[in-house]
Amino acid sequence: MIFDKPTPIRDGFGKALLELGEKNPQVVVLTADLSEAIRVHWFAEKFPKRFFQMGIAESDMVGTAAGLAVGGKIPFVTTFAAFATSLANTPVRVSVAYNQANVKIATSHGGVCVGGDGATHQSIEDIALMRVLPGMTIVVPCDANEAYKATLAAAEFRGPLYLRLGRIATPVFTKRNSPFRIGKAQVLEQGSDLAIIACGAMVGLALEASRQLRSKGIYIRVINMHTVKPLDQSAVLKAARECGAIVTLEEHSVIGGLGSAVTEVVSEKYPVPVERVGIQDVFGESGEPDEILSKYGLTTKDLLRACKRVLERKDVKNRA
Amino acid sequence: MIFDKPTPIRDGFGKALLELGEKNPQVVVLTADLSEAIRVHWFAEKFPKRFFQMGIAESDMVGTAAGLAVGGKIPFVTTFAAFATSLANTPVRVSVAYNQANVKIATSHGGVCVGGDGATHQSIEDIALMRVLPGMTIVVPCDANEAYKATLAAAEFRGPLYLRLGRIATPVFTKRNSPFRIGKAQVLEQGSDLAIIACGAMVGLALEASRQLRSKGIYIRVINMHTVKPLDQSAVLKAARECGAIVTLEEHSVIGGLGSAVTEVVSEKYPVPVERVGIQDVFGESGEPDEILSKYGLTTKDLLRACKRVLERKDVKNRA
Amino acid sequence: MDSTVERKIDIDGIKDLATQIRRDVIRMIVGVGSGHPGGALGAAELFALLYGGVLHIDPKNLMDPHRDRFVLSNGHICAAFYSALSLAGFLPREELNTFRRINSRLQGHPARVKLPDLVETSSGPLGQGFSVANGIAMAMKLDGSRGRVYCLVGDGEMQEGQVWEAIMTAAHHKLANLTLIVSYNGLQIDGEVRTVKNLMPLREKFESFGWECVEADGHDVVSLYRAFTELSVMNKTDQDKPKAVIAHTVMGKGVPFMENKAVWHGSCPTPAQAEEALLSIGKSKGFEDYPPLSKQTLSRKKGGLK
Amino acid sequence: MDSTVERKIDIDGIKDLATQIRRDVIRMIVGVGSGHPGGALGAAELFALLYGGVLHIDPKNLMDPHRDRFVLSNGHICAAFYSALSLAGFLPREELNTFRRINSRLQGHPARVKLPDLVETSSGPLGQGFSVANGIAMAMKLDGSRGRVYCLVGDGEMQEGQVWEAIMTAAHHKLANLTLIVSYNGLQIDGEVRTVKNLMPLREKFESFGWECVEADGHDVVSLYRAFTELSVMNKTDQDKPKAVIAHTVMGKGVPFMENKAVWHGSCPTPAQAEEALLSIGKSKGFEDYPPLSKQTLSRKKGGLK
Ligand SMILES: Cc1ncc(C[n+]2csc(CCOP(=O)(O)OP(=O)(O)O)c2C)c(N)n1
Ligand SMILES: Cc1ncc(C[n+]2csc(CCOP(=O)(O)OP(=O)(O)O)c2C)c(N)n1
Ligand SMILES: [Mg+2]
Ligand SMILES: [Mg+2]
Repeated sequence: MIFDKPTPIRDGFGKALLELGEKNPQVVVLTADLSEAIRVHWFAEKFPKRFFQMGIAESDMVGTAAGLAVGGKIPFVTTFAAFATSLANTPVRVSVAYNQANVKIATSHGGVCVGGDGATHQSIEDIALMRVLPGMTIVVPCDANEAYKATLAAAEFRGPLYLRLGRIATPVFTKRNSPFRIGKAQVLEQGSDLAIIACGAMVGLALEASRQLRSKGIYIRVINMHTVKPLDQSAVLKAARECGAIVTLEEHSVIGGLGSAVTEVVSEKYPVPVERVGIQDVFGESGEPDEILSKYGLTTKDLLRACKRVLERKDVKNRA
Repeated sequence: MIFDKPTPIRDGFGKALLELGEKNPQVVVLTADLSEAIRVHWFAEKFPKRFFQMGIAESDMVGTAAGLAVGGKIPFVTTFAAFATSLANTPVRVSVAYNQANVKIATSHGGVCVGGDGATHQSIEDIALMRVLPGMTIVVPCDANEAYKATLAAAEFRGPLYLRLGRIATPVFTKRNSPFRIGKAQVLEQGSDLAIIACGAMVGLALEASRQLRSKGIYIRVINMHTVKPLDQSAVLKAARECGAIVTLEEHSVIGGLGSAVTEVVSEKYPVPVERVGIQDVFGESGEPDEILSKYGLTTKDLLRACKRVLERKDVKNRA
Repeated sequence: MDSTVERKIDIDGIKDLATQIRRDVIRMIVGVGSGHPGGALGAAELFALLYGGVLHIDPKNLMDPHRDRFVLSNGHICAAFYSALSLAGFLPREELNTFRRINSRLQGHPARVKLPDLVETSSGPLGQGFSVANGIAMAMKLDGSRGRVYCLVGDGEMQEGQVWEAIMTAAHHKLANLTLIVSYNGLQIDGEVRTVKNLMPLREKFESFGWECVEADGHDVVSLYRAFTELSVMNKTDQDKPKAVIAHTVMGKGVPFMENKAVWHGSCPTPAQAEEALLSIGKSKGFEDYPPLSKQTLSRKKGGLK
Repeated sequence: MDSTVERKIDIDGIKDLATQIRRDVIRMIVGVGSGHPGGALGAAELFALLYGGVLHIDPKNLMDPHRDRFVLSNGHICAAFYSALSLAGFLPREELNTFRRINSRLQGHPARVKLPDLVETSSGPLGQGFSVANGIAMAMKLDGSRGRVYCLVGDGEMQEGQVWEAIMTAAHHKLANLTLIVSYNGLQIDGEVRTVKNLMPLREKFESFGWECVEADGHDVVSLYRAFTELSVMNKTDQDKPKAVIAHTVMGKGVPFMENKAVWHGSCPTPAQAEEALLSIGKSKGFEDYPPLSKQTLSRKKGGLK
């Protein structure tokens, strides 16, 4: 099951789940009145006995999933990012993370590309909320193919895992045989003037920026950091050492997410200038995805500006 | 109302609330079956009409407080840190932060000094959870005096504010006339070999480390960063420029809290080595506060080790 | 009996208002290409009655401490809310064109920061607004306000635990100045409420939580009004229960092809379907459709549309 | 009727077990200097009956798929839980000395990571365990297990919204293999439940949510057992309601100066008070107090105490 044209990232998840349904009888799926939005209706149809409709009760859903995990199942709980990570924060913390329960939390509506539903439905905090939980693994696939692989890997992986899936159709960058391993960053471009570390659908922007800068003789290292936690520190530090400047890029607040994770590591081990491109600590709003991305500073242009700023600072530092 | 011997930080809050009760008829207080633990029983006794017992229903309590704020009141909602910030995360996000409601969230049991109650009651995530919310101000007083001042300031301040209060008796560092302004860091020691940026009860450790290092001719700048958000960036950057190395210190996870906030700023504006002392991304456990602090790496010794590490890195950098 | 009601409210006027709300809802949603028509159409009479006869709110005196308050907890049906606000003089009619668009005050879910005088609290995540409504009711009691708080929730929304916390709070704190309205259409996104997660018997639940509860036909203005007033013997000392009105509604009401179909919870009709819908709804007598704005105008006005 | 019960369980043995649990609770709490005696004492008969007669769990066959499961949702009363586990052979008796101490498996609230075979889920934040119990019951149904899930909650705990979500879930998913026990002692930290936030009438609430519900005297083993068995006609197709037992308990039961006093929810008795408490409780016939360990031994064993 491999996609080649722009596809909602969540579709890769839904299809993988269907395959898991066949392969692994322990896989069960829960949803909170959002089965189609998160693409578990395919699984529900095929495996009704292993599908649990929990109604609009996300906290209870997460707790129930923890119980199913205690009972030996591999539950995937599904809803929007804000509802899983914020509304159900305590069950995720206590019954999943602290219990080290084998629960997979899969969400759509992370980020601002939600469309007209507006700020409350746009989770710009989910990665931060999950990252601060000890023992939580966080995977943010960059396209439907990677979502497909990540879902299969999640089912194999033992322990709590958060899977953030985009809603809108997204170009496909990765191939059937692109490597995917939880915790191992994927270097998509090998430049060493500057590194862009991105996750999720934003990886596309990084590739585009890289293309544009190459024509000016600037070579970007593009890193697809699909696993935000545990962070592939060696890839980050290699980038810091070899490139001397980093831009992070995510459809998430610049607080607490991938950007923070990168600044934590480099500040500790190898300080270099880092620009964080993301939502600048404000709530989102209704609009078309491209309008929102552009209003909130998540376009190639914004990224290029950040690259420019950080390169200038790298120069200052090198001259000093 | 000023304390001079070791006092639970929450007591400063409880006393200030009592004074606010007299001064400001708009101040109301809510609690979720924890009135004494968070020291609002004094207010409750004196101002029963403006005290709302909400039972064990933290989400509803926060939402109700938002409604009271819509109705022109200045509500203080009180419970343990984990219950306000994790259990009630969505009401805080939607009804308080997104609404820009004039609600003050005051908690005890932030950090690990909770005593025997163990991991679920020790919030090592609360600052991270609050920091990622746009428009949330976060104040972490270092002693009962500062808690007292911070509480009075919180009532004057318009907008959502999170006040994190310690549970156990804590030495008093600040004086009646020590300056306190939300958002303005307080420099307690003026050294420039290294800066320790601390918040809450940990400030005491920073002072102790400074004392010990001074005898070795190393002069520490000790910054009491009582306001974690908005961060006093100029104090941080001044420290980065003048000291060249920073240690952050907090009774909180090293992810997402004060430590992350500092690495974000310096990585963006003036990269220097930063060591983050805090809970190393693990859950806490039962025990006496000092046992826990020592097991989880929050002693003067741990702090001194971090200072040593970061000073070595500063040297390497300076030699390079 | 009907005649008593007629003396108090303009039944035909309210029905007519409901018709216009339905028209607006369809036009707003098809105009932007997304939204939640089903629940909004089903709440047309509710909004018409609230903003056309029940709520004491004056667009010219929005700070009156004795005004009534309205909280929309099931925020996704806000198309009907915005329409009612515009028809009642709280919002310019043309502004409905901006619904769910970038830079608009009319967010896809009501946002207090965008409309601080009209939206008591932001909603969207279900189960949030009701607690806020309680808090407002408490503040009003403290201040001796004669106003009343009305809060609307969906039936699916009642599956949220926080709703039950709020139910306990309202009863415990004797919020007799609060009316909770449940739009009971029996449907939610994934299908029938009783299949997704059964709520029945709902009235017994309210009663066992110490509420007064009546049921009404949510599309019959008289039945609804009676339900409201039967209960609004408010602020009497002998009467300190909060009041719940279970309004039996039909998702998609007024548009036959949408009626009772969960898929219309959140789907946008095609332009042809919208036309058919408007035909079924018919025209109102006392109101006009809001004028369309050209994309250019919108873009000039708001600076955001392409 | 009593005789029928007597044929099934050893009533005197269970009462005796309850006595020993009470002794343990007092000694554990005074030993470490903190903890929650009130609720724990009040649940002594419940734990005695569960671990001394009702639960089919065998310390030697902890992975039996048909075993019963127990979930303590009101984790703060875990002193009684740990005591029962040790008395039933699941834990060394001496280990009770480590309660709430650094490096212990006996955390202040039950921690699954510390005792994965005995603690089905970590609890502490109220309202969490019940949902997990539902999930376990669902997994057991999927696997065709003949076991039953018992979940204990406090009355104050029932103010949490998530409890009501879980109540709906258990009814909707027909978890007839689940028994919820409410320790109804009428008290919580800040005082009486009815003053803090009223829950009454609780039985009517359960019934309106589609549960079977019986009440019992939580200190009368026969009454309790009958409540359990009246309901345990489980896994029959004609019977798909989950079962609630409202166990009327007394906070601090067995220690007169603690009885019905909210302050004993979470206060530690002084050594003199503890002695008085142990005198009131009396000695058990079939059990012995767990042996004290010297601080040194504890420290050697666990490597943490100073
Ligand atoms: C906490 C939360 N969970 C899920 C959703 C997604 N959602 C929006 S509306 C809806 C169904 C609501 O059902 P109901 O209240 O009956 O409204 P109706 O469909 O009848 O308009 C859901 C699940 C949400 N907005 N908030
Ligand atoms: C979510 C949450 N809020 C608050 C607390 C603090 N707390 C612990 S026990 C308790 C009272 C519980 O009352 P009840 O369930 O009746 O237990 P009892 O006091 O009878 O043992 C409270 C408020 C908590 N543990 N979890
Ligand atoms: Mg509905
Ligand atoms: Mg109780």
